[in-house]
Amino acid sequence: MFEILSNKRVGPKIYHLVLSYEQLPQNPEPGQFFNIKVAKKSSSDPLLRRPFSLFDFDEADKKIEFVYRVVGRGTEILSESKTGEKLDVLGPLGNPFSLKDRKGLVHLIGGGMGIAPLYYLSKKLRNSIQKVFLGAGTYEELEFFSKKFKGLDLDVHLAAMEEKLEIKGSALVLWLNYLQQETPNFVYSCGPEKMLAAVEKECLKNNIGGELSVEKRMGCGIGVCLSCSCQSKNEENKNKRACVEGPVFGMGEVVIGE
Amino acid sequence: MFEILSNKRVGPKIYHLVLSYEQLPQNPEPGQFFNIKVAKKSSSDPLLRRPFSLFDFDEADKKIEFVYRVVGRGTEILSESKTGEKLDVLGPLGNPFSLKDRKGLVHLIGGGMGIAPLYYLSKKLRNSIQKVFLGAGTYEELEFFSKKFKGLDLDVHLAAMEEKLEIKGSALVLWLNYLQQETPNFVYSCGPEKMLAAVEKECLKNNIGGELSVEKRMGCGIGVCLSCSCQSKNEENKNKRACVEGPVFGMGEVVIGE
Amino acid sequence: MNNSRERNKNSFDLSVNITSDENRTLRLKNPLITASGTCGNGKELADFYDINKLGAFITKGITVKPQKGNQTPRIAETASGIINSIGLENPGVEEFIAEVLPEAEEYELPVFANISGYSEEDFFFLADKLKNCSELSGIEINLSCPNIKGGGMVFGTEAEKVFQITQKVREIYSGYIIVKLTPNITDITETALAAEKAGADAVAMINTLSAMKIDINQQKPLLANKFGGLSGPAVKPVAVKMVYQSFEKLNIPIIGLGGITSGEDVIEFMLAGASAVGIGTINMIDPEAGLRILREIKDYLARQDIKELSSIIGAAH
Amino acid sequence: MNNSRERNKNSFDLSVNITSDENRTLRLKNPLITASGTCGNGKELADFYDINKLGAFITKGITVKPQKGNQTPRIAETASGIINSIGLENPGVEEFIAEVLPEAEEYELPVFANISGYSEEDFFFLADKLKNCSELSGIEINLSCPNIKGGGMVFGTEAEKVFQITQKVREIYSGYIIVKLTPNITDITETALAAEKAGADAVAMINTLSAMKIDINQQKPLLANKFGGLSGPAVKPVAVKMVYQSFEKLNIPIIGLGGITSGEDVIEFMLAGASAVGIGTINMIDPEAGLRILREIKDYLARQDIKELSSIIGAAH
Ligand SMILES: Cc1cc2nc3c(=O)[nH]c(=O)nc-3n(C[C@H](O)[C@H](O)[C@H](O)COP(=O)(O)OP(=O)(O)OC[C@H]3O[C@@H](n4cnc5c(N)ncnc54)[C@H](O)[C@@H]3O)c2cc1C
Ligand SMILES: Cc1cc2nc3c(=O)[nH]c(=O)nc-3n(C[C@H](O)[C@H](O)[C@H](O)COP(=O)(O)OP(=O)(O)OC[C@H]3O[C@@H](n4cnc5c(N)ncnc54)[C@H](O)[C@@H]3O)c2cc1C
Ligand SMILES: Cc1cc2nc3c(=O)[nH]c(=O)nc-3n(C[C@H](O)[C@H](O)[C@H](O)COP(=O)(O)O)c2cc1C
Ligand SMILES: Cc1cc2nc3c(=O)[nH]c(=O)nc-3n(C[C@H](O)[C@H](O)[C@H](O)COP(=O)(O)O)c2cc1C
Ligand code: FES
Ligand code: FES
Repeated sequence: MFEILSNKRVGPKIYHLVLSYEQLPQNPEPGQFFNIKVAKKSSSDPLLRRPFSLFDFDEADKKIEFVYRVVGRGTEILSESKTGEKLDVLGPLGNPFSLKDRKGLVHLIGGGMGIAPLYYLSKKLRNSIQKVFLGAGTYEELEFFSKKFKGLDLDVHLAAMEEKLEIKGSALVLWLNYLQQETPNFVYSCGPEKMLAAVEKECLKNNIGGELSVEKRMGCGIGVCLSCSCQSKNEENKNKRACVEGPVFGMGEVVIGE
Repeated sequence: MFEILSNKRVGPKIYHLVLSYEQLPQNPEPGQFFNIKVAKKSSSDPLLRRPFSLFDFDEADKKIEFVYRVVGRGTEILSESKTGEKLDVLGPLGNPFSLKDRKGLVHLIGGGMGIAPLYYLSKKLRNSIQKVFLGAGTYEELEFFSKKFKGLDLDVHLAAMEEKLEIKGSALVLWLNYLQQETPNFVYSCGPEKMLAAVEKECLKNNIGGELSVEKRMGCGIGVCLSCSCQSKNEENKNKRACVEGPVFGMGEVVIGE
Repeated sequence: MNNSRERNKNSFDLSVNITSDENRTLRLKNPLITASGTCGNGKELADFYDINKLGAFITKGITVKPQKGNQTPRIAETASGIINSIGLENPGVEEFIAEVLPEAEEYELPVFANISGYSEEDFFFLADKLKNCSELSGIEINLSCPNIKGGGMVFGTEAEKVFQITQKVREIYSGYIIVKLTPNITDITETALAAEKAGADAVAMINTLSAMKIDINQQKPLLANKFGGLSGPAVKPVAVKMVYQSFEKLNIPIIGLGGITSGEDVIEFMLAGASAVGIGTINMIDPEAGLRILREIKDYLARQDIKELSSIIGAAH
Repeated sequence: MNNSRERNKNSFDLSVNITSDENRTLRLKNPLITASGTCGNGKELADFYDINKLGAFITKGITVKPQKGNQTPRIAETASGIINSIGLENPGVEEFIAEVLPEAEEYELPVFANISGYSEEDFFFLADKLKNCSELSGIEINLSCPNIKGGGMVFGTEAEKVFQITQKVREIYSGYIIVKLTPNITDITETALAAEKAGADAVAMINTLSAMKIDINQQKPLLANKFGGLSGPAVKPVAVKMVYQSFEKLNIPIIGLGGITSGEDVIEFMLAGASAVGIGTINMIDPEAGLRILREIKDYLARQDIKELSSIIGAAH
């Protein structure tokens, strides 16, 4: 069981959840996710766990952190959970971002809650020169993330759909602007499927390597149910499970956008 | 919404729940019950409310109190609820104990959690000489109740099935002993159906007036579903709803014991 | 902006037309209909709100003779659902006409009597008894009761029986007829079509799913009657599917029900093809549900910028 | 006392005999069988515990040809349940035999292949392919798939079809045969009896209930496939009832499933008449469920002072 250390609102409908754990099967890596049960032990509704990407991890203090947005009943119940409550959390799960020998210029592009998994990734990308592109509806939605990334002393660029920051528009458009000036060695991205599809297209076109973290509706998160199948792009008739072979896929690995 | 002021363990699996309210449709009377929703707002399980008898009521401080035992998942969830949480509570419901002109010697007989509704009744029975017979499995289960009743300066007699208090046995046996010495003017009783049936038989035989509070599985608690029907003893083919015409019935009013 | 939304709420048109035959036009001011057996006869809910705010009222099931109903326990809770085996407790049609209907007279909303039978003749007898009751806007034929003469099988599981009973009732009763169908069947569109062909004005689906719960400590069925009917949120996905499929085949309106607890659920049923909906189990848990659901429907319409609720009927097809 | 209880736990006999024909005796060390499609092919769960602790393993459904399955979303959550429309994604029987079965060889528990078909011939073809696979203790015929040749109706809804398919498979396949039945039917005892008569060794019930969910914001079905199958705690009361009723008519063992999440649920199914049980959806939520459920069964036996689990089969009748 994991204990809630804090569960604070950090933006419109956005919460920052900090949990302490006693033990984990293994240390989580950036891009992995945890599957959280929000129902009380004696309640069977909501039935499924809810997947959330690791936002931050602290081995010394035995803490894992998440940032989530309230979108439905599961996240609503989660947002009402209080410090001291116990949560049934399964993980770490899934295929993480690859980190080895990632040198040179790296672009991180996060849209909406897709920003969450990029933070711990950023922390780990010590050998790279990072440029971070973050987008959301409003600055309020970005504020918490922006501060965290800036706390890492990174080159952070912000875009919002409803107000002009660096630009008025999406993280994608912002990034595409930069792409005209510089070609990164590698791109990491997470966000809405349409954005991922566009990022992927651009990278494939320009021969930029990269990885995408996709969100699929999941039944189990552990590979048993095949709810999260993504069609493989290379191997005809082969599917890949977003929960095991993903959520992080290489560029061009699976069909993005359903 | 009602707010939990406290929810403390006061015996083995027994909890004392104190709620504050903003307004009630009317002041509750002894013997009435409230129907409490234990599931979170966005959860549909457990679906039904749980009925609990009023244990105590304080109009000045706007407090209502309950004592309940954890027997299944609903009461388990309730027992995990913390001070400050809000509860969806419906009531007061049901037909209360009658109080008017209750003079002379009154016996109160409570078995197990059937003791709960008798406390506020006792508080209200100012014009009577009260003798209170309480029974349960062990003294531990009675301790909280015993102290509360003794706090009213009443003549309290205790029996437990598993250890010798005044006797080793049930509240019923204890009461039957006293009945050989004195005949009360009126009897109030709540507890297991078998006990109620025996109390009723004795009262009818000896022409003692009285009232019983019965527990029936309830769907709605407001009279719409007919889950709680009790067969009327006098009117053939007539049923009475435990939630509206009861839970308090006169002696001989409905068939007790299913 | 919030203010203008608030103001707008009153300008939504929640009314639905459930007419299938010109001779029996019926428009409800909103799609909410009380589901039989879960709202008593209205009096009880009236303590909580003005039930005239609803679209229509359906009484609890009545039979030819008074019924004491089944032994208790009559109700068991299951995951997001309940199983009931009330056993049609009711005072019989005579007393219903003498005592209950006069109360219904005061309601300002259409009232339907839900009729149940243990033999085919029961339905005909009841239809005949009720045919001149002006308090009623119509009747709902509950075809989920066991056919005692027919060996205990439920009437509603055979399309032919549904057709025969409906047709005969149609001959006897000239008012609005709803045929309420059981979901315990391989293909509900067959019985639905049979009802339509026989002259029903609308079908209601679903009644409860046949179910049971066992008390593992006592090692016996929890309900005194062993079996009962499952209702509540647990059954909603089954009900929505049946409505959706029936909508593709039927021409008469469908009253959708099964597990509705919110305005969103009502919208789901209407998108699937329901012209009106029944609210059942939720009334037992949240007596003010009717009012809340109406509010939630308006919220949805405001959010989606829809003026006429009826425009969404079947829109998910 | 607690100590002696603890000690006693190991002395409980959890084994169940699901033999219906002397030529194919089968005793499981406990009644827990993985439900097809909810446990992958075992490897995944093996990360969480030693699946050899279970009574038996049933693979996910395999078909003649490889299947990519349906479009996503393939899963929707409902009240205490889920609707899935995976669409039988699987590598086809050839690859199953070449790749999956060799892994199953290492398991120390009986393994069954769950076979699905889109035509009757599919089942016969699969039975034939698998008949010499010594890794298998038997096969489970999934009769809940749509019969493409037969117009999309599910095979399992007609007793006659169930009889024909089972009988032919029985001729081809000499090992243990489980026939898995659909609950989307008026009377499941008819198809269960048909399977028995045709030579099935056991029936498994229930597969999922036909269901759907509509996305009210998008105003269209949430699942890409529109419809799917409902499973999880929501359906348990329906499943228990079907097992209970079938137990009164059948002579072969029943494998009960649908919504089991706890040892108590297993007991409920066994009291209703199941000789063994399938655990499905719960594995998706709680991968260690199998182990926990075994513990809970033992707790129950200790509480009730029962030595042999199999003594409670059908005890609620
Ligand atoms: C690998 C992965 C990582 C994620 N990480 C984050 C994160 O860090 N922060 C964050 O805010 N959100 C994240 N999400 C999305 C998050 O899981 C959903 O917002 C959440 O499950 C919604 O639950 P709900 O009960 O509030 O919504 P409901 O709509 O009530 O949920 C109903 C069902 O749909 C599923 N569902 C709904 N929306 C999504 C979605 N967008 N993606 C997947 N399943 C969904 C739910 O899990 C549930 O099974 C992640 C999703 C995945 C797959
Ligand atoms: C009018 C009335 C007053 C009551 N007052 C008290 C009280 O003051 N203190 C107290 O401890 N208990 C009281 N009870 C009993 C209490 O309602 C049940 O113990 C409680 O509902 C059990 O819920 P559960 O979810 O823990 O049990 P579960 O067994 O999980 O409940 C399943 C279903 O059965 C019903 N149920 C289970 N046991 C009972 C029971 N004994 N009586 C009625 N319904 C039951 C539940 O309400 C629920 O619908 C009262 C019951 C009634 C009818
Ligand atoms: C307690 C109870 C009593 C019911 N009685 C009747 C009845 O008399 N006649 C009838 O046609 N349906 C009856 N029903 C079925 C409901 O009207 C409705 O079809 C079913 O419960 C599904 O809707 P719900 O999930 O909203 O409750 C009853 C249901 C419940 C829960
Ligand atoms: C994701 C998923 C996939 C399934 N796949 C199959 C299958 O391939 N073959 C089959 O016979 N049943 C399949 N089923 C049905 C289950 O085996 C089981 O009968 C049903 O889910 C009811 O049990 P449960 O409520 O414990 O899950 C599947 C169920 C789920 C949830
Ligand atoms: S979510 Fe079950 S296999 Fe991926
Ligand atoms: S509990 Fe519904 S009528 Fe009494």
